[in-house]
Amino acid sequence: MERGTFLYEVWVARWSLLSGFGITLSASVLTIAIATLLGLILGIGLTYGWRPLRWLIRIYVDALRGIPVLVLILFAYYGLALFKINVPPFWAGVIALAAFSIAHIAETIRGGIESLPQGQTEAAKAIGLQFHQRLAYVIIPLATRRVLPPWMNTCAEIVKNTTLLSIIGVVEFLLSNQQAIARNYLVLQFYLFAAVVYLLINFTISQLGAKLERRYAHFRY
Amino acid sequence: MATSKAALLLQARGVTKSFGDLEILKGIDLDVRQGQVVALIGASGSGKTTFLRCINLLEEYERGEIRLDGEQIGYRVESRERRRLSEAQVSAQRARIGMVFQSFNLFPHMSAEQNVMLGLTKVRGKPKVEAQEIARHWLDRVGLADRRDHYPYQLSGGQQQRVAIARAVAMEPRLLLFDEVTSALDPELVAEVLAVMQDLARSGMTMLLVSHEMLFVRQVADHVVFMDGGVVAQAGAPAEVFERPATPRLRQFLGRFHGILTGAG
Amino acid sequence: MVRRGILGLSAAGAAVGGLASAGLGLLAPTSARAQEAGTSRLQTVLERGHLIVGTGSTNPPWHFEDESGTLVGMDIDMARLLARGLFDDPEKVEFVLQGPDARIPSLITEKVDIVCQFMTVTPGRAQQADFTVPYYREGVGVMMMADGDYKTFDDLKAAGSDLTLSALQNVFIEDWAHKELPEARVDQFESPDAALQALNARRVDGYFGDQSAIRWLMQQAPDRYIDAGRGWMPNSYASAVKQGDPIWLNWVNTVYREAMLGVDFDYFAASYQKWFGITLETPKVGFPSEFA
Amino acid sequence: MLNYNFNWSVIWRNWDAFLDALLLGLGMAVLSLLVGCIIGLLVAYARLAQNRVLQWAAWAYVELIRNTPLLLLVFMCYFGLPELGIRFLDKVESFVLTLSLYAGAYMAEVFRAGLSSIPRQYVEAAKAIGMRPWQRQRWVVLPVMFRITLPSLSNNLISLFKDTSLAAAIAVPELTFTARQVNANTFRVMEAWLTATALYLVTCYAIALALRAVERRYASIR
Repeated sequence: MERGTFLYEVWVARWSLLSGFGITLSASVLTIAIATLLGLILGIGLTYGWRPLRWLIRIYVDALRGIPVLVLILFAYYGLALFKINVPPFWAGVIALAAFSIAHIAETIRGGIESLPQGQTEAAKAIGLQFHQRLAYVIIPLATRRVLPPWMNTCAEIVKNTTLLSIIGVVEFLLSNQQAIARNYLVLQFYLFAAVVYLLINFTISQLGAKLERRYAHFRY
Repeated sequence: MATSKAALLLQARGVTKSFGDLEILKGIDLDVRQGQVVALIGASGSGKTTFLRCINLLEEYERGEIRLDGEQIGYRVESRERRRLSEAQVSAQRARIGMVFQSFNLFPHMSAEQNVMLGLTKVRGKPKVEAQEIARHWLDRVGLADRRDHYPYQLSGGQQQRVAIARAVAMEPRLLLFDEVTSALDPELVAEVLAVMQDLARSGMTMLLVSHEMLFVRQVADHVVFMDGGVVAQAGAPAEVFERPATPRLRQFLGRFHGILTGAG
Repeated sequence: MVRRGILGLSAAGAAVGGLASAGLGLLAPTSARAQEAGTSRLQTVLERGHLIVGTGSTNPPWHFEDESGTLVGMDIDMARLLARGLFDDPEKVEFVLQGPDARIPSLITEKVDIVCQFMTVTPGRAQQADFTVPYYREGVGVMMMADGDYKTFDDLKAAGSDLTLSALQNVFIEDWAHKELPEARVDQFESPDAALQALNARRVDGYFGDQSAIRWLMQQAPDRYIDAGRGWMPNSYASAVKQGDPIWLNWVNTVYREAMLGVDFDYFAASYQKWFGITLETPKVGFPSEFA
Repeated sequence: MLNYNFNWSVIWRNWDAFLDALLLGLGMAVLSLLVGCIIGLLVAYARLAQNRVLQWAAWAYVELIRNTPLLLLVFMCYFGLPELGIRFLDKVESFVLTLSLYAGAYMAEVFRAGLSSIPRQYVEAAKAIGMRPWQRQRWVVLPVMFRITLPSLSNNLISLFKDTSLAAAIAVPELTFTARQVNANTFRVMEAWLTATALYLVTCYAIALALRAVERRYASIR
């Protein structure tokens, strides 16, 4: 391989690209995990919560969905420092991404639960299940099927949004590509390379989603 | 009313139609003369609606021909090969045939008046003022003068169907097709629609209708066609078809309406 | 030793703590304070056994990662010089990577002992932190593509308002550009990479930045760029420490001064050669030049 | 708890810059939505077309764009297009182009769903009064689809407006850029970001309200 060709430059930058890829993946996985867990809790709170709690969550959800993720990331990075919270850029990014995605997932969960036919809940009540039992055995399993497609969408969005971390200097996959470009000026090649990699990640997610959906396909009502 | 001496308006010969392997129409022959009211009756699945839709080219048919005023609908034969007409030609032919649907199919984004005006302005190319005048005339005629600015969702089923009839009639079609136009209506709304149809029939409009309202058919139709299994099983004047059914199938079919027919007839 | 908040694992604990404290009190500083009240930072650092330095990682030749991923550059050399002076071991430094805006806050909140991060000395900043003696005199300049429309500084001047420059976002950057090119438009980017990309993509006519950076870039790709050959807006780069600790400040100043003029001159001169391509003249013997 | 003294005079001094930035962001979002709608409509029809090649090309466009990070697309357009000799777009135009292509992919999906959800009967009714194919699309299918898709249209406008924040990465002076600029110039971190955030929130809310009024106006489909 000759110096200056695309493949050679990828080889030279392999460790940096791999580490960028690792950071993209870890940021995505962490964000998805945090956002799913807290989003689920907020979503249930949004549906069944005590009224003032519901309002509070509603305000959070609506506000977060009205602010660009980039602004949230910059805010987390610059703003949290003022509270003397020592947040390195990576975690500032994850916190901001998660805060944003929580709002989306909470809204998805609420939609999923509210779309369930009343009869299901009533039937569960009729056989004497308590609230947490109804939630665990009836509502969540049934809502899962409804929620799965939008949840997979949110996951793909999260992966795409991790590129914004590059703006606060986290060397995730996009920035590792840009660093390579800064060395070798192969602008289009590296950007296309990056696009293909993101495409593959998101394609994997959608395949996984389709698989999960098939597994839950027997929940028809 | 129209007699057999009136000019032949619609002529169908040997119309066949299949959906995949299933042959729905197995060679339909039918004549409709100017001013006639012809009713198609028969069990569901006998091909009545499909045949009606073929006339307006909402369905393609494989063999046979349908002529309106002597002109073949939808196809032309060129060196013995059947070719479909262009969309523009088909559209022009459709404009001469009106159709009223079971599910009304009013355009949901337009008021009653706009629904009626649309074809007049876009297809007939009439100026807006004139189209509006015609629309108002027909809405008035179907008893909806006060509803012309209402949107479909603001109208009852019977009112919607009357607007749909006005929309079809306003185009001054040579022939008006009615496809089970009262089937989707609540019983108490059926009468208002039938009344409008009867009014049209009296005014000399040529009509071909598929209906399960046997009493109405018997009173209004000049000619009744009983379809069974994709063929015309019996046809004739209402009195003849209803009182002297030739086949057990027709007897059986009419038996279901026995109460109504004898009760009123 | 580099502490950074990237590949999660080591930072995971800290961040979970950060999350928890964010939820609880919004204050509790998560890293141990670098200094006990009443004593000098010098004492604290010696007791701790390593120096904590705030710096960046994306600005060659000052602080950046080389191809093997090691943090290198002029600022890094200065920090290692301090570690050597403290512990006789240049490796006993912990680098805290931070953005330029974090330089003063991290000193105020005592997250770091000293900032070595191409810091321009200004009277305003001097009110919030104590600067050491400067170790570089910077100026700004313009770099163009070798095959671009503009070849000389006069071309740039003649272009007037048609000229667009890219620059790293900074407080004074537009004013500084306008001192010599009053009509030029300045597109400000968040990262130096992006600013340089804009030039590479010929989105802008010139890259407006520190002469040190321009010199470095020209060394890296000699045929690609040309230097407009004009420098202006002198400004001094120095390190900074928290205000009110004369012992610590004086110690750092001593090390820096002796690097430039005394016992550590060879180390300092080697760094200058390496990062700026500048060969320093050996200080004359006899009367100390700083008082000359 | 928070040892930070707010000083809002910085914001008032830069108020014009914030308003200009807001208008620029809104302008870019609206323009991108309009262009995106045109692209989306063409692509949606292509996806529903009989022609296999057309179908496939439309599918590929939608999937490629939707699965690639917007920031990457922004950089590709801004830094990459000049490599291909396309130099006549400035930074704002290049961003609007990117955002339009992005919006196009999302609108294509919205329109495709809208078109497929229009009951066949409306088209038949239009056929029955003799309307030609393009007349049926123009007077029946498109107006109905427009009303069906109106809510997604407003959601997309809000998303696009938020996405204009990425233009800051290529030095377009929109809200995020301005906030960062004010922040860099004055070190008033909180004031700058709170102002930007509030402006984003209020604008998104205003867009939602305005479009909800439009939806009510066109609410003839129930």
